Amino acid sequence: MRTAVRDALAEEMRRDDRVVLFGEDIAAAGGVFKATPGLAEEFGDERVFDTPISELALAGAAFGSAVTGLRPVIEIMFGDFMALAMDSLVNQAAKYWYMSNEQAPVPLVVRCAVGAGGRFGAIHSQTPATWLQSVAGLKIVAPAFPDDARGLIAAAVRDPNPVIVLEHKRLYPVKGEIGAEPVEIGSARVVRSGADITIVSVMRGVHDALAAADTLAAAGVDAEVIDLRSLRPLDHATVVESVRKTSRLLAVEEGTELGGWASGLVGAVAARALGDLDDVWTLTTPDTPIPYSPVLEDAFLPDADAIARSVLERLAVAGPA
Amino acid sequence: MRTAVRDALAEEMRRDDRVVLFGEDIAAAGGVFKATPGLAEEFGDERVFDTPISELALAGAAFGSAVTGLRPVIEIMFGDFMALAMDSLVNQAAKYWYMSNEQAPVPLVVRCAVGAGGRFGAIHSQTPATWLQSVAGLKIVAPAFPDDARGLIAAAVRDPNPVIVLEHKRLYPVKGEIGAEPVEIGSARVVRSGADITIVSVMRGVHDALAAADTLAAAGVDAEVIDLRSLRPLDHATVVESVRKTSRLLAVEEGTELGGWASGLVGAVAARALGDLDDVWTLTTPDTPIPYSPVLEDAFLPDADAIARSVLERLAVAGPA
Amino acid sequence: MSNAGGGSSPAVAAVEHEGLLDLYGQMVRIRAFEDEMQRLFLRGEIHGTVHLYTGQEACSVGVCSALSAGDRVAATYRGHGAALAMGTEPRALAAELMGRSTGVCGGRAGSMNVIDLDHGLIGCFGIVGGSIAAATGAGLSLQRTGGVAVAFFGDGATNHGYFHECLNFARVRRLPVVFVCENNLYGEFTPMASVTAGGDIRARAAGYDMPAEKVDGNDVELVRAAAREAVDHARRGDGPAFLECLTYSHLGHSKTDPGAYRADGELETWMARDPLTVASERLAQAGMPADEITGREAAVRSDVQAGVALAVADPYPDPGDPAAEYAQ
Amino acid sequence: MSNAGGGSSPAVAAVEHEGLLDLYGQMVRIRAFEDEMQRLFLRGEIHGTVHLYTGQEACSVGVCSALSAGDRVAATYRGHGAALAMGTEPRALAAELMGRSTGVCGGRAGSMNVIDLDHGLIGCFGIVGGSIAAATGAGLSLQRTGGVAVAFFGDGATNHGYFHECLNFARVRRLPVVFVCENNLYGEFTPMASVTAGGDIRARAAGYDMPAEKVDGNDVELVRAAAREAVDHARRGDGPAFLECLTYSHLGHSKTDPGAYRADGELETWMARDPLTVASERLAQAGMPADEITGREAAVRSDVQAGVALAVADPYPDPGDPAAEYAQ
Ligand SMILES: Cc1ncc(C[n+]2csc(CCOP(=O)(O)OP(=O)(O)O)c2C)c(N)n1
Ligand SMILES: Cc1ncc(C[n+]2csc(CCOP(=O)(O)OP(=O)(O)O)c2C)c(N)n1
Ligand SMILES: [Mg+2]
Ligand SMILES: [Mg+2]
Repeated sequence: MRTAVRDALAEEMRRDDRVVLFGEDIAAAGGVFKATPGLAEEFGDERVFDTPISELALAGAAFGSAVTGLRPVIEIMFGDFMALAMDSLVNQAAKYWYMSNEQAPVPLVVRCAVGAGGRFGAIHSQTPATWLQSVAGLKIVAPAFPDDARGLIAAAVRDPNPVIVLEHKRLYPVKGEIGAEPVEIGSARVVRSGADITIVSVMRGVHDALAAADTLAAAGVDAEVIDLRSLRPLDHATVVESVRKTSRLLAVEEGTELGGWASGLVGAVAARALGDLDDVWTLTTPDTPIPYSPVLEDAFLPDADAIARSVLERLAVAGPA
Repeated sequence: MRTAVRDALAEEMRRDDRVVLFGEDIAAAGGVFKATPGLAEEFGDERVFDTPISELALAGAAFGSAVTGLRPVIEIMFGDFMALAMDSLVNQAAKYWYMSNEQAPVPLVVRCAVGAGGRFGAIHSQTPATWLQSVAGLKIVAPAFPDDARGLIAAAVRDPNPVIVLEHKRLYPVKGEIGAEPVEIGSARVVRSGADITIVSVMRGVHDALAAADTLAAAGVDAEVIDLRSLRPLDHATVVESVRKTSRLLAVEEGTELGGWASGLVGAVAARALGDLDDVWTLTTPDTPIPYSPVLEDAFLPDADAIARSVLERLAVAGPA
Repeated sequence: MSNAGGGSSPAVAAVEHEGLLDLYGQMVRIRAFEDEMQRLFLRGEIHGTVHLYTGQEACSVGVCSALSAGDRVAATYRGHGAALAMGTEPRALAAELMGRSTGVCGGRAGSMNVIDLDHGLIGCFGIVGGSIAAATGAGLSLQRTGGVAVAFFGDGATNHGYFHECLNFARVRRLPVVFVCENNLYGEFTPMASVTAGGDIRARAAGYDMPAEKVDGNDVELVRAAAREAVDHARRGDGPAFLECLTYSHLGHSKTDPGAYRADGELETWMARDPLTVASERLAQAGMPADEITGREAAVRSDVQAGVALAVADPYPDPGDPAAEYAQ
Repeated sequence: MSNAGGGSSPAVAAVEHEGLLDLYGQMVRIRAFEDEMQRLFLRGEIHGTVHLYTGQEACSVGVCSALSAGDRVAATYRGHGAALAMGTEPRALAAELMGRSTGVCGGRAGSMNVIDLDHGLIGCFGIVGGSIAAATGAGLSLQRTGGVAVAFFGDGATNHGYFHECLNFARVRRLPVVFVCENNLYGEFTPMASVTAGGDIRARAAGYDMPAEKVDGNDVELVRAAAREAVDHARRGDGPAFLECLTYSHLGHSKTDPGAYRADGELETWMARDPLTVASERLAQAGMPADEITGREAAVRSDVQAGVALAVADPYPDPGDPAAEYAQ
């Protein structure tokens, strides 16, 4: 996945010299997650540079440069720090295209490393998707596989308006084939088809759902797994189409039920296809900050086991598939 | 409502001298929405003071003082500026009680004026509830009536952990009786009972829903209206109980469908009571920033008419009540 | 920089006061516009709130007169002055404030958020400090084109994180940005001195290792001269520069301002130093015939009034289907 | 402030170097602890990442030795030194880093977020600048009790909005806060000089109109002396004070740091100025018998090792039902 990220950025920078990269420790050091090594060497300090620890300025400079001709890609090192960058993203970048009556687009990309499971504790493990999912004018992509990472980053850089790219820490080591084509932002993908239940997730959750689907298959339950890939816009249609077939929906989120995207997705699907649904629910984290201790963190996160167990329990209660 | 806010603050300050108030233009000027006049005079500069325009410092100072013995109440003038205060709220205040293994609570309150309809444009009209609703460790209250404003603010100030108080701009002029008792945070209230459909909202939306219920009554539809009063924690039980009776749920939000609390509520209710539901949906805003022009803003916001129309249309499609 | 006014002969004055009549005309344009807006606000044609620029005209007129085509400006919610100084049409600006479809942003933005890229105005920013960030970012783009970005902001903004982070960022990246603080002594209703440690904004900026000047912000010629130096510095590739303009808002913070916080006599002192009066008296002293000065004033005023009158008659936008029309 | 070291007689030295052996012992405690943590990290007992304090011991030991009961400290993700200097038990700290139930936060927090209010540690803050905000807020509380709040932070934090807003806030409210910048020349892997306009952190702080000193952060006596002045200033009600301690992190930024960014010879230069060596040599010069010094070192080291050994054997917490157990 690391390679996919770097390759996507390098390729877009070669295609378009308006693309510039800046962030904390991304140039000389190649990023703390090693997602940008070699780019400073290839493109020089004018196009790839390290900044002070100044998230307000980072986001603001991205906005200001995007509306005046550049196509900045910034890195907010950990998604948790997005709270510091949020004002410019929400109150400047997301609003500009609309508010200006479409005088100028705002082609900027914010990459950040998100997610728990790395034993980084409560403030280096969050996924800021839910902080931003309600903000009209933003797009949020969340790849689960290297080829989608590459394709979504390419699409993000070419997009006329602001895109947040969430990169899950536990996925950086994932290997896989990498295509060269951009992936349409806002299109979900059915990554496993099945007849009995639809399991929807993003990023690491997709891998867990796929593993759970194997377990479930052994237990005679045929799960369809959907990778949303994008949380804003969100491809409700693909999910609705799936539940019309399976009649059951489970959304798995590495985050709380309350205020999470999973409940919102269930609500949106219920509003569109209530009559087709036999069961819907979410599997989320406890309603606490993310614990540090490995035993606590492991228990906290919904994993493949928890998904399979949840499905089996729910089906037992609701009757056999 | 203004009086309710001020009285609640004054009363809590009299009860407990650890309560202090600070924010931009809240002391000498009594707040730009005139919610805090006279407090500086009564309690003096030590307890009520104006700050520089420094939202990071405001939120940070609230946190630091709350974990060392004070009970700060800060004002973030417009909810839109919450994006600037968010880091300390999310990454310090919300995490501390849990992360410290409950060494010390974080009794702080953040008040802010929210909501559209005042012709303040896209960045002075937002409701930051959805930015924060997923943050474990925070509470968010959103009164619709003066007595709830008073009771919820009293409860917020006495609460051991951080509470965000949303005050809707269009409700400041609302008059009504004011009780003296705190209102339990996290308890919804059935403000109109009815048999055919449950309409859920907060703040201004509750007033719109009540007006729509009158229209609907004339059309033969008996609507139950629930005021959530609190968006975190959220009283799913009261809503579930209601829909078990009415079998229909409409959540009305001054915000987008995607990432909004309304869809999340529908999802959570569907997960708990799918079998009891004949129809569920949300009425939200278009997926754009909030427009300034009065004609655009009026068309943008879901109002009483839109609610009544939406219910009648939906019932017609879904069959008569 | 010194005040070049005084009793010089008309010929000399014409050189010394190069273009002063035009600067005066531009200030009158802003003043006349704000007079109209105040009227329209009271008539209920402008909604929400409005932050008038009356009294501060010399700042944006002086600074913008030092700019070239291709330069960019970011201003605040108190941005009508900057917009007009950059060339936004009074009709389009007034229409925006009234939420009309002919508004420079189609009525979507409103007074606090005016954007007019065709005239080099990146925008007016409703978040204190937002203009500083926008101009800093624009500096990154303009570094490639030889352009200069200007940020206007108030004294209150200098206590904000955006100020600190962006001045530092601009300096370490040597960006062509001119930071212009219009110090009008108050942030909303709070006196600058009570919330600004040290009390010296210029010195703060100098701390970021950039040239920093303080000028009489009611003297358009002094502002222009200082702005030229700052702009030249930035355009040369020497990095950002800073300018503090000391000025005063005649009408207080916004349309809901009681003004009660002002010291007795303060307003009167500043009214006597009205930037329009400073300029017109200087023109007169330099030998400009009175009717030329008043003639310019009258022409500009009637031009503004005509534009505003058209705007008042302009239609509101059709809400249509907002989501469908808005292709993201 | 000047270095009082040199060839004075033991009796004089005892006064001049009041308590230096204890300060040395405290520094050794931190050093020994970090040595253990490095070992445990490599053994996989500490998870995620860890930011060691090795090389900077004189800063927190010197500053904390100037504090009184009731004072409060906020530190960073590189906070083991501050925690130990405030009195956190090595066992409880090590257990926290290993995620054990006996950890000072029950294993919930981890290295970057240690909190130990019983010992006056408001917390270690994983967000750069967070410690500055926390201490500023604590200043509001302590203004009532006569206490002083200390914020430790790095050079990198001085470019952050928190730095600017909080120093200004603390000054205009005259809060009893001492801001201590441990300038170790790098923020992660980025050299301070390349991202800090002006390059003079002390001068930046002085710009907020507060006393600001710069000291050799590897000389614990100099740090203590400067901290005492700053703390006195704050406690007297004269408002915040600032202290820049020049120091160096022997082990780089964190456990994943390649250290490749350092100039040749830089590490060696600083190793020669190891704060423990500076202190032990001064003790020796002042006539302290060598076995007293090494005896103290050995005692402290074995004490730390014993505590850590207990922690290694401590149990992990029982996840139980997290939501149910966590009463908000
Ligand atoms: C981040 C932020 N905080 C608060 C406000 C509310 N507000 C609008 S203008 C203003 C005062 C600004 O003062 P100053 O910077 O001196 O500019 P002036 O209004 O005097 O031109 C405040 C506090 C805001 N718009 N943005
Ligand atoms: C707001 C924020 N941005 C970025 C980071 C990532 N980060 C952690 S430590 C660090 C460098 C801090 O440098 P400095 O302040 O000099 O402290 P040092 O690590 O040298 O002790 C960075 C960038 C963070 N934790 N918080
Ligand atoms: Mg001002
Ligand atoms: Mg450092």
